[in-house]
Amino acid sequence: MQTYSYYPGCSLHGTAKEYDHSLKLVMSKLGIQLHEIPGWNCCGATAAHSTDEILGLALPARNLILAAARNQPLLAPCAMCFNRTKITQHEIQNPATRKAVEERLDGADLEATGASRLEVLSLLQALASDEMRAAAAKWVVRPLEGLKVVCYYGCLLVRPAEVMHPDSLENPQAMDRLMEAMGAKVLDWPFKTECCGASLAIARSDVVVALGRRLLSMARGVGADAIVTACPMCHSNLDTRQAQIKARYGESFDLPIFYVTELMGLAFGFTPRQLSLSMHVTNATRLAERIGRTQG
Amino acid sequence: MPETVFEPRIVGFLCNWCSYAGANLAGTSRIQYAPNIRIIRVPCSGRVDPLFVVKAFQSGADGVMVLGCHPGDCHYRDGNYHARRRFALMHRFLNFLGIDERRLKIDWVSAAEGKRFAQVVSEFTRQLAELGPLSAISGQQAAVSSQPAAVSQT
Amino acid sequence: MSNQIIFKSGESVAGNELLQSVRERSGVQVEVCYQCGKCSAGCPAAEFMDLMPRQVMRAVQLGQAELALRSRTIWLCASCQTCSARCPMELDVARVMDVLRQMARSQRIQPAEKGVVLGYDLFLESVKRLGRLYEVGLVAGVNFGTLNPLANVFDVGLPMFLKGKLNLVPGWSGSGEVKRIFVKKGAEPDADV
Amino acid sequence: MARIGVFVCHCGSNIAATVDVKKVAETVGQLPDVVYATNYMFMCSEPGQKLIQDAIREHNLDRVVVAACSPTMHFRTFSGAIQRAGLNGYMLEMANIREQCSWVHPDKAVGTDKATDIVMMAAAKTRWSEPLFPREIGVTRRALVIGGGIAGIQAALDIANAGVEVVLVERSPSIGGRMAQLDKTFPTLDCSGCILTPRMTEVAQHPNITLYTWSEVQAVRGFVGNFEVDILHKPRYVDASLCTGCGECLTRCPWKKFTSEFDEGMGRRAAIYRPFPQAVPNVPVIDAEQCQAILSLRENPERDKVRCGACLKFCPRKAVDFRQQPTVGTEKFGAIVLANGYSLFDPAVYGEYGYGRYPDVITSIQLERLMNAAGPTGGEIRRPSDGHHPRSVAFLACVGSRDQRVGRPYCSKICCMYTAKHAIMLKEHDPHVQSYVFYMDVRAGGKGYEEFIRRAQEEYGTAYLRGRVSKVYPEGDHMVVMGEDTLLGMPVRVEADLVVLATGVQPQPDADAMARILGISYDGYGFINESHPKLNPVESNTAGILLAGCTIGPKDIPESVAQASAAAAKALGLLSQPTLLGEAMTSWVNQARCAGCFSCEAVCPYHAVERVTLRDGRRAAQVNEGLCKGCGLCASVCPGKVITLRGFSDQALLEQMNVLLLQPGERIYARNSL
Repeated sequence: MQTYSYYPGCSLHGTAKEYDHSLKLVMSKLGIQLHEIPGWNCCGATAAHSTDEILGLALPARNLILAAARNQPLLAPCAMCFNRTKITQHEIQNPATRKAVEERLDGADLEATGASRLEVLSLLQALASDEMRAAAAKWVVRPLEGLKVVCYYGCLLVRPAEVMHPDSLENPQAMDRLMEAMGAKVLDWPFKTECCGASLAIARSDVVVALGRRLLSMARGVGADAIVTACPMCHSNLDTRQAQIKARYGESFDLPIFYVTELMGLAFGFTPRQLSLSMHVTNATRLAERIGRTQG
Repeated sequence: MPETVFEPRIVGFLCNWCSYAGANLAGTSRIQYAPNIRIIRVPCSGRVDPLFVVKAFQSGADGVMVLGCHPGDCHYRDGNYHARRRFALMHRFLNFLGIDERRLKIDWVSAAEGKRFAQVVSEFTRQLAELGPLSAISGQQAAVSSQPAAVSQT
Repeated sequence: MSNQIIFKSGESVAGNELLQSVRERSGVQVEVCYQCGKCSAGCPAAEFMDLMPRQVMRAVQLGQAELALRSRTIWLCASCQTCSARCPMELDVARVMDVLRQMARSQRIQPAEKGVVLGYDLFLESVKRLGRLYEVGLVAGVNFGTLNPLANVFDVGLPMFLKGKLNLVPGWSGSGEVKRIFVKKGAEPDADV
Repeated sequence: MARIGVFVCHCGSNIAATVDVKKVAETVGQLPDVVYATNYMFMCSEPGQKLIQDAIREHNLDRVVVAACSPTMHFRTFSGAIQRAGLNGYMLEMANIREQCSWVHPDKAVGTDKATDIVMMAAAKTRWSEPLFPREIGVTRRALVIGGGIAGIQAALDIANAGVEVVLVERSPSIGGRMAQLDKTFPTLDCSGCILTPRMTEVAQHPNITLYTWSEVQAVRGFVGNFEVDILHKPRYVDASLCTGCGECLTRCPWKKFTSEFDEGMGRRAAIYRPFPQAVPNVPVIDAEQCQAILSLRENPERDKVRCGACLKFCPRKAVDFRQQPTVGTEKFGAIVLANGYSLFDPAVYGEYGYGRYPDVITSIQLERLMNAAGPTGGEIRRPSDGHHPRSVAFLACVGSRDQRVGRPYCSKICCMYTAKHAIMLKEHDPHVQSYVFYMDVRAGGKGYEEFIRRAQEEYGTAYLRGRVSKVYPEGDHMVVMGEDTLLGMPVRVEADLVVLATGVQPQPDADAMARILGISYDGYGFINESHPKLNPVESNTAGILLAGCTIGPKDIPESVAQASAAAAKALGLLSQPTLLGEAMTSWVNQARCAGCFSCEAVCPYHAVERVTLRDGRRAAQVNEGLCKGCGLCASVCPGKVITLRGFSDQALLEQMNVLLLQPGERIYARNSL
């Protein structure tokens, strides 16, 4: 049975609890065990690498060391955590950088501990392989028939390509294929990897609101009932900003934003309650229940 | 030991069609490089007899370069392939003579690679400076004279 | 800041200090940028910037430190890396922005986007103290710092709180270790504030 | 002892600036067998050459060393000079103290020191020089032209009009090449077909031209004046001798839905087709992969009745032959002109432009087909998605040009011009169209070119926006083009009904393979190297193989035509000689000492080594000097060292090392030569 070390990151313990919940349900269904790394810390996100390069690498490095202790692949469902952790592994290939980082960590050895080599997976990488997709498809009891979605990958899961290794930089397919396997109607749209401005979320909500609106109107434009994402930043930006967008531009979208695991959960037959869809700021339960009903 | 004052003496065999033209391009493009190399023009890297290389070391060269056309581009169809095979063996033979095989450099420089020529030469010079001078190996005479036949069977 | 650039006799443009140190710290050969503008064209935040990302690169090429480090642009960069991904010269523009932010901080330059910087500091402060992020503290901090106490509170914060997304009580604060990761460096991030 | 004369050139300041030429001459002058050494401002000049000739007579020199530029530059010059003074042309050595010394070593002390060594080595080499006499070889008075585009057509016509027999080989079903696909040509806007088709028919009817279309060059043997070429004739499945080109078959073929290569996917064709109406020859070809009759024969070659067969049924001359087989012919030529043209960059590489993902993003060559009156839309510009006439069109320049990321850092040269042409033509087609051109720089060097660009902007109101586009995406019924106006420093968003990608010029995908077949060298992209970029722009570095058109690099029609004529002239010059001088620096076997192991025979790339039986019955190797190209492989593998490569003998090469290396530290002139 597959076992992963699990790095939820701040979001999945806070603003993205529902991601955490749905993720765990889906994983247990797929027979994947998760071991949360004890005493993990924040990856530092944009704030860290914008302020001090080494700090931005040392924070994820500490988690890598903790995870390397039990030698299993590390699952980082938060796109930001995943991105920073992978970048860290990439940057410490350079001996000088590694040395600087190690000094910050009381001289911990990133090579010896295996931190530099530990396999790190995003949620999509963990679930979207052909085998996993096939396995997941077997558990579908309530196909998402008639649900029209667009998949939103955002920045962190694809860039930089030489580190994140997406199946495609401008038109990735991993999530699309996975959602199709869940029976959803996946629509093509041009903003799969456009930025939502998350890192400016608090200080410049005007920017975030503008970018969010651009994404939402395109999604609606192509006829989507909902947007699917695998990134807590993207999710909270799109999910929680719709009121601000309405206030600012007078456009109300009312477009539910789902985590990829939430839709998988629905397809697997979990109820909106079990998946704590009620935590969404933009009502997602209504649409979720409709899917249920169309199945009769 | 970068601060060494030792200036290695390098003999470079350059094929007329690619590498020699590449060296000329480095000149016309005014790309500077280490002056230590002395160039001997040959029609093809395949013309370079392993004997020459041994003689060069014997006469006190610190390093020898054989530069030819990139594989597939040989002006004489496949001369550079012969050279490549031959000098693969040559490296082993040098070790046997007690000569560090890094002192013999086989590389490909096309007529369009003036910049690359300069880089290859400077890099090789730097490396030899680190290896230091090659002490005379006249003691190996016997081995040397019996060598060409052995190596030429490519 | 005067509105002209003067190159003094004997001065080496390609050798200017800003360009050298940016290249050294980022490993990006800024001098080869040929100003095609593809970075700015695809930048999601470009319309809010004072300088186009391309112009920031230009400023670095010409050693115009003031222009680059005092710009809003470096702070409005969302690190989405679209620019780096598409640059025809394979230059990591986002990395340059990163380095410029770091330089601005270490040189104590008054950031053109106070809120963003304050956000970073409080974020890091939270991580430093608690090992993890404490959103409520962060939002409150930024709002009071930017003299805009109620920004995002009713339309975003409150709903999120009601949905149980915001923990009023900070979570795990286990790690002195994490604190030391900060302490180790010469100039602490919050020392700049 | 040899009597060597050494002549050190200043080359103005090119050498003298960083090499103490006087000192070099003095130093070398002290070598025992150097009887005369001097220096002069320009050795290659008339007085310079005279100086050498006088010295030869005065000091009766038997060997000459000219220390100046590269032998590839001036060996011929000085060789001629000493011949006029009565010496054999090969008693000359050039010491390359310019390209390989003065230009790369700014320090005068270092330069002088190295220059001295180089001259010493040259002097040492001449000691082993001997008079050489290149043998005469016959010339086959026929030319092969590879590629039936405008360059190949022009070269073939020029050669044929000079009364020389030409074979023109084209691998597609018709000649005409890229130019045949074009609608109009810049900057005159004359109709491409109207000026091309007469030339095409001229080729077809010319008594001196044999045209092989649907054929490919497979192998090339031999050398200048005497090439032997294998040409593959692919089965056309239509007997050209019977076909009248009536075109009945094209209309009768029931399978009409295949994408037309010639129309770049904008149009359809049948399984039996003719790339375009004015095709030359006007004989259709059957696409074997798509023809039911041929496929049925593949399943069962024995069957006597094929599937379908409509074309044959309705052919008035019964010219269709489903059972045709490929054939290979071997022919002899004296010279070859390579004009195999170029291919266009595949823009799908740019995910951000959505080519292949969005139907209304097309390439410039596709637009040419849409504009062409003989094209799939009859010259009506309708966008692929819904067939509407676009009112707003965005052009993206430098797609696959000047881009490190996609491995195409060079400028494709023609895109600026053809894009301006397209903007103008669009306006001509529909005065309501607004065109936008996203460019990085407008490169319009050429007669009437800049004026043409200005017209596009001033008379036709084309909006030029300086900046590279980052992304193209659909929104509603139009495309959005995201760029920056770098002149204003502002993001621009253009809503376009149609987006046209000006794709760059790149070598044919199999350019390198072709080059290997011909034994000529090519650059990192696959463009063929000229033997000298300035002074031999249409010669490859293999004698007798000439180049024309975009096989060398991006260029426009007038340039290609000019080059084709230049290549033709070079070919004619070569073919007009009754005989050619062969390679003088060839190998010879000292048969008295040859052990007959034939290692040499095994490595010779030209099969120039023959086995002979000597009078005493021993078997020995012998080199056929007509075939020998002087690579010296045989000499270096000969275990007994009994093979000598004239001009590059073991002694000559070793002697250079000796003067250089023996007695470390000491200057060579202190010791006697061997």
